[in-house]
Amino acid sequence: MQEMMKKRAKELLASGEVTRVIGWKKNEFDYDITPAVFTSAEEIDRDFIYDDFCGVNLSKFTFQHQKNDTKTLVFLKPCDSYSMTQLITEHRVDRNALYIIGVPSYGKIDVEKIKADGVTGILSITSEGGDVHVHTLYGDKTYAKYEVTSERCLNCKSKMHPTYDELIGFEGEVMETERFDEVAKLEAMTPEERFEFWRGELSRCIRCNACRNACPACTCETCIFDNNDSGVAQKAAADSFEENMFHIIRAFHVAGRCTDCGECSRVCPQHIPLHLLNRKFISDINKFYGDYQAGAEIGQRAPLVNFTKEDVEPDIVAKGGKA
Amino acid sequence: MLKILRENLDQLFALIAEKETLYIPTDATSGIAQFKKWEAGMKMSEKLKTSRSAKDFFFPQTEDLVSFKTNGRKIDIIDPRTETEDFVIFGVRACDAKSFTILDRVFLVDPVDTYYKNRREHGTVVTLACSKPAETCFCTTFGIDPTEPAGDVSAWLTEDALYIKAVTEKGTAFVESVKAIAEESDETAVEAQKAATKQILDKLPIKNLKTEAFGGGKTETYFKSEEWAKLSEACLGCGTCTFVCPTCQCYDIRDFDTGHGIDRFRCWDSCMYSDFTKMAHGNPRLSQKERFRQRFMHKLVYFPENNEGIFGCVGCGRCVEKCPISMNIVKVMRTLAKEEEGK
Amino acid sequence: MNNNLKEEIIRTSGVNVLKCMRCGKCSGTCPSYGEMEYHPHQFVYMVEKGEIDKLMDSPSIYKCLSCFACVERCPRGVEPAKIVEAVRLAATRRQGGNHLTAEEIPCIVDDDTPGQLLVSAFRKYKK
Amino acid sequence: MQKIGVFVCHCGTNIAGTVDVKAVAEALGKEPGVVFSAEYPYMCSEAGQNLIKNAIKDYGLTGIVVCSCSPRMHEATFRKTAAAAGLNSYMVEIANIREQCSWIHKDIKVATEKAIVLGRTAIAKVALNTPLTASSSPVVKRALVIGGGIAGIQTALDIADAGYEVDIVEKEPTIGGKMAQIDKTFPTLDCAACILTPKMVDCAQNEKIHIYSYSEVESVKGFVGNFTVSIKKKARYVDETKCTGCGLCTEKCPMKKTPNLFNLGLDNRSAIYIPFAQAIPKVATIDADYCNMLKNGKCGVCSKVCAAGAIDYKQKDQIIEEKYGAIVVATGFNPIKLDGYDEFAYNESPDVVTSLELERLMNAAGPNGGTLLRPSDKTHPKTIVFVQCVGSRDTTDCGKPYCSKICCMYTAKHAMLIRDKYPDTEVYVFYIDVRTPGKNFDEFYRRAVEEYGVHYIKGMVGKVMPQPDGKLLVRAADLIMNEQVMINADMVVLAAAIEPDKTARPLATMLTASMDTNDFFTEAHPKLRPVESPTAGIFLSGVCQGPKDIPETVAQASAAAAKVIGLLAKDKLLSNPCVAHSDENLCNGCSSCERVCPYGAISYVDKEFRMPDRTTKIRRVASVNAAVCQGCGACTVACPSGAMDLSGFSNKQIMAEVDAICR
Amino acid sequence: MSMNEFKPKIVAFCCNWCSYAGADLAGTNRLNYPADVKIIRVPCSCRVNPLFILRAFQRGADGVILCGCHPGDCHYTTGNYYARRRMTLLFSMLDYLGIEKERTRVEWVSAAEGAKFATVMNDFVKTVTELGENKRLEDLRCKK
Repeated sequence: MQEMMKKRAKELLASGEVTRVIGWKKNEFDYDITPAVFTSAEEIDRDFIYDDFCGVNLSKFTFQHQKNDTKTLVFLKPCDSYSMTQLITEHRVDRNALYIIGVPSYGKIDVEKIKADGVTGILSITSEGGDVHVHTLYGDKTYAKYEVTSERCLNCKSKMHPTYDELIGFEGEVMETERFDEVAKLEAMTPEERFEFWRGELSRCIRCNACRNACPACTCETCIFDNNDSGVAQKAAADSFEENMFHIIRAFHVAGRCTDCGECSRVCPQHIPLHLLNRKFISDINKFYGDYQAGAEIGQRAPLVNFTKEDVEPDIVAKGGKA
Repeated sequence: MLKILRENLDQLFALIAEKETLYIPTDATSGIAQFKKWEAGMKMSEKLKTSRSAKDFFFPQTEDLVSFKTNGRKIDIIDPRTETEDFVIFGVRACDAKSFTILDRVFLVDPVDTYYKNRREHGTVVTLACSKPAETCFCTTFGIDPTEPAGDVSAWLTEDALYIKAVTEKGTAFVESVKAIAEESDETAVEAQKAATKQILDKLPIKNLKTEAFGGGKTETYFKSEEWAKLSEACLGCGTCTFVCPTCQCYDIRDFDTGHGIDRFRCWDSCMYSDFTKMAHGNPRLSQKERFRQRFMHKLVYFPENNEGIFGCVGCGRCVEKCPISMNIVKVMRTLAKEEEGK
Repeated sequence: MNNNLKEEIIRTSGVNVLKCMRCGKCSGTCPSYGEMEYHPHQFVYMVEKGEIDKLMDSPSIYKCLSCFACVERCPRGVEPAKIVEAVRLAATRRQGGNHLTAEEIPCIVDDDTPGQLLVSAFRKYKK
Repeated sequence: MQKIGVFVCHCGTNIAGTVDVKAVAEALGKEPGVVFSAEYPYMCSEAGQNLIKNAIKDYGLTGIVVCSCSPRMHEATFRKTAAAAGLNSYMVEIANIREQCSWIHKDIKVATEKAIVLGRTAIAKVALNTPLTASSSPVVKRALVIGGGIAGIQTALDIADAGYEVDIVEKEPTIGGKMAQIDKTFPTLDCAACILTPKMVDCAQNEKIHIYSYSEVESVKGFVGNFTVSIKKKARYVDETKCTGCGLCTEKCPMKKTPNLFNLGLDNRSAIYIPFAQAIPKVATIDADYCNMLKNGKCGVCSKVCAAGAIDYKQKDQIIEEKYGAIVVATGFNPIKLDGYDEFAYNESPDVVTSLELERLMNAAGPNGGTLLRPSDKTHPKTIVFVQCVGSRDTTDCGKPYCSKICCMYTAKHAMLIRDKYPDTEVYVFYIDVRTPGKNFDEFYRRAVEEYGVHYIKGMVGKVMPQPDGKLLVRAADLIMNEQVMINADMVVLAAAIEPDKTARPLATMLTASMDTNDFFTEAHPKLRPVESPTAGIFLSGVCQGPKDIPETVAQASAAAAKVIGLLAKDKLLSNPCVAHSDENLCNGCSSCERVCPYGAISYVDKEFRMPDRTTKIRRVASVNAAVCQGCGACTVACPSGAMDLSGFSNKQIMAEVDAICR
Repeated sequence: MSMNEFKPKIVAFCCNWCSYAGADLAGTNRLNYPADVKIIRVPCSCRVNPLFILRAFQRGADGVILCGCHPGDCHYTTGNYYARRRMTLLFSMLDYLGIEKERTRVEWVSAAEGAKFATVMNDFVKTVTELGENKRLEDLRCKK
């Protein structure tokens, strides 16, 4: 796969069809991957990588590095492709300036899961078939891949690429998932339990803004939380209220636009399950207004800028979600 | 050196907590360690380090500086400062312990930051030697010996016992206070652990990172480097690296309107944020590249220039682990040093 | 009025009988109309009223050819033939025992035949 | 810092009876920013207003708060007071301490406390008010009516009658629309042409009315009071100014096999044609698809016979740009295509016709000169079956979910006319419901049944089967007899559902007027503003807004005209200054605001921005047309970046109010 | 503070065209409801940003109610439909975070429904009073 991608990237660069390539770059450790812009075959040969650790969603990176006077090749996993489609819908990227190659993703490894298992001193990780071998200073360990696959990949919503110019590998399908199970579990708790749960999680927030800055839906020119003129700007959560406020509004602003790519949870240094907030909105939208997948198609009308006359009333919440 | 059996750790904690507030690293729900106020039954984390550094104890993320209260058209000024209670932080690693001395150089020099000083004076730091360093560790690069941590009291945890040794005066008092449940011991077990750890340190992947290329006087060398653009390319501009960093010390002062008046507080700032050093006229750092450069130039050049060659990094590896796009000081140092070498 | 049975018919057929506006196009189009005691539009109405037993006992439901003309022409998408099928199914269940096992079907069916047509036909002719 | 004045009204005892007004004035006087505070028995009285005016002048007030009755009562009064004293009228806030305080609370202490809170909330808001000026825009005293059917004609006549210029744009060569094709009208049975053609002539003769026939709207720019519309005059290859409408060309034209669209293709006409005798404008048009001269360059007969020299084969489409103050949409309807209904054999047998086709078959100017003959063999039909609700109230893909409203009545009319003229003809009407609300409507229907012996059968036709002998076997249900009936008919008439004209959808996009899922234009309010589109300056007339019959259409047409006249009568439009505005530096151009705007007030422009790193970047940003925005604020919440805000109800103002209440 | 003395702070956002007029009508008809309710006039229910609701809780409100025209009767035709979706999702999220769902409410009150306005407010104040002080979404700094 990686070799085919490199080959195509070099071909397209050589033909002049594109002048830049956006992909993943390898680093110090097997598991740390950086998104990068490549402009030459040498760079691609040296640094380009596509493996089970390339979890970074390139759509946000592409958004930040877009250039409209030249064409850029960007490799997108299914998740990234949904995010990109949403960005195109919102006129945040110029589709014409992109040459999109869809690449499959067979589930990305979450190194935090390995570390959470007490493994440290990792010198290398190799993924072979269904096994993941971890070589460390303190001994070796092998995991079945599913054990260390990231939560978002285990609950993959789709292996399709809503937007692409060409595909490498076969096009996948929309998947049946159990991604709302965690949400349902929380919904089944008492309000007191939920309050305790979220307080426990959100109180760890250090307001580093990684969730926001990594999110492909958060592309505001200036975020209201950074805008001193908005009246709600915060730089640090000086009170537990502000922790709640930031996360509620962050999720609300991407409600109906969030494609559930899971970057927010991936980047959180404090391991706050932020995707459970976004998924709550997705689950509610599906339940109240019919199934909707953001980024499934260019030009979709997001549920929060839409309505039907028969929409459920807000008191559905007081009635416990039952109309 | 005192020895306290592992099974007596709870007893030790209880003993400390009787007199002072005690903080220990403990595991949070989703698999990260954090310092928490000790309560009966709380277990110490087995993890190498907490995901946030220990700087919070002396330099918390937010801190009220002064309040203004309005009463009709009258404004009262309220100073919220009170004498801090004594507290103990237990289980600080060598890197974080070193970071306090770096922060001291910022906050305790004239003009002294009384808020910081107040906390620093009342805190007792009990460090804990490392025995299982992670692949992201590179404290040795900055001359730190993780087997011989500083602080007020140094401690070593072996299979069966905790060994403690006072380092400072404050530490002596602390050791004295826990003598009841300890026994005198020689250093054999500790030495054995140190030797074993040192062997591992030799195998760490980043052990060969060198600081020679950096230090005061190198501003001209690196400021205009071509490499910054590429290094900062993927930077999201989030504050993760700065907020998990034990030595980052920038803060912003803000006002909060409570409805009854104003709370003036300070909170950590991050040089990665687009509004960092934004002033009335605008922002002298125009792009992420410049902000990114600031962070590393500060740690590697400006700080040592003003502080007798001491670097603003302790090699704890948190930024290496936490950066969402895997960019960190290690890569910056390697890239710049290589470029310099190549010239 | 048999509400349980009504629920069952509505559930198995998946038909919303309340969509019917009583135009009678189903009956106007039904080729078996003359042989029926109750007619397609009445099927729908009887389900709405919960008069399932009456319907189930009537030979009319076996007169339906499952030609789906009523489904095709209904302006409201009510699908009366599916109701008939559901009532037949309920009748079969009530009698107990299936008259054809699933394994027997593949060898006697050619690939192009719609499955539901066969199943309906079997139910009809086993009478 | 604002200098705020507070004025507490006693309203006699209405307020002072339960609120300690002195205490309120005193407490509010201590609020930050307040430099003057007073109470007075009747603030709205002349003396009270003078008190305010003097305080504004004496204390140099920059904002005032009046604690009094509901702003719905006297906000306008106090705004004028402020303006009279030289203070911007939007620097006034009202604290409603009567309806929402003194009148609902009995305890003086409680009511006084609440009044103070309401007062300080208003102070907090007014401190953030900014002077606003209603922008005014001139009104072009000319209206455009799109569609020249009875709706458009009536609207145009009424507007012209009030003395304003009106242009009618009609896509066909003549105005008249569907009504011109109809034979008789219910429930009076007078001939449609007899009542329509005089109105058409009025249009043609009215100096204020200009008809662009054979023309279409190409683009619309601008906003209420000031639209710029491009109209495409399609080439008709005849100079309208020269043609006398003598009709000699149509007689001499050799291409006689051109389908006569006016008769719905039931007969033929020549390639150069005048749609019907009373056409307005009465000028010929060449059908380019059939004219041999235009297709092959051979012929030229019409040019030779035309004494006026009006024929111009080289004519091109012409674009005319015109300015209007108001636009009326009267695009009308068409019967739906019946391709999806195989069961009625419409495409199989010529003797299965739609009701509109029947109108032509029965019309004296129709293909058979008014004698009802079967299209297939030109014999008198002896049995005719009418089928109601063909495609109406049909939730499948080929139909329409709504009731077409007019079919019940015109079918009764057809049945009655046939029975009257040909008493030996049996007429069956298959219906689901007969809907006859309307003056003299039910009586009309009963006459068809009782006097004319039309057979009304409750039930629907399931299938129409053409027989080898030319008959049509109709199978239907008779739900009341509970039997299936078979009728051997000579003709079947289908009451096809009506749908908005296909040109309506693109037009709606040009006008940024909203439409429902069925492509009917949406009215600004279903009850209170039924002839206006939510987009200011766009009005609705006739079936484009929903199915309706002629009297209703005419009524709505006149109503729309009244609204237009009301608008054109103004010299300039003062717009509400409390409208949305977008901060371009914050705008992402994501279109969220545009999607929730009910008025189409938001558009996007690409703008060049100087970035912090001194590069420039072109970004798509929203821009609000203040003349069109009505100030609802939907966009302000849809906007994730907070770029959109609403003057008069800004985010900061509302948050300040929240803060003041919760303090 | 004992429960009997607890006076909740209630912020009511009312749309100018229906609900604010409904509140006026309640006043005109002298229909009593607790003084704890303070009304903020907004042009339309769709003007109410979730931020305002959170802000109210931050500043010490114990309940927030949003009143607008009945669906289908919006002065701006569609505003309350958007408000309905926004509030449904926001309330659901607050509930998900364990914040008492009884503290937030949306009611459709027409200009003619003065009696309904008073009934709704009486009921809402009662519900919030029973819940007691807002603790889960408070900002301690604002309570000093």
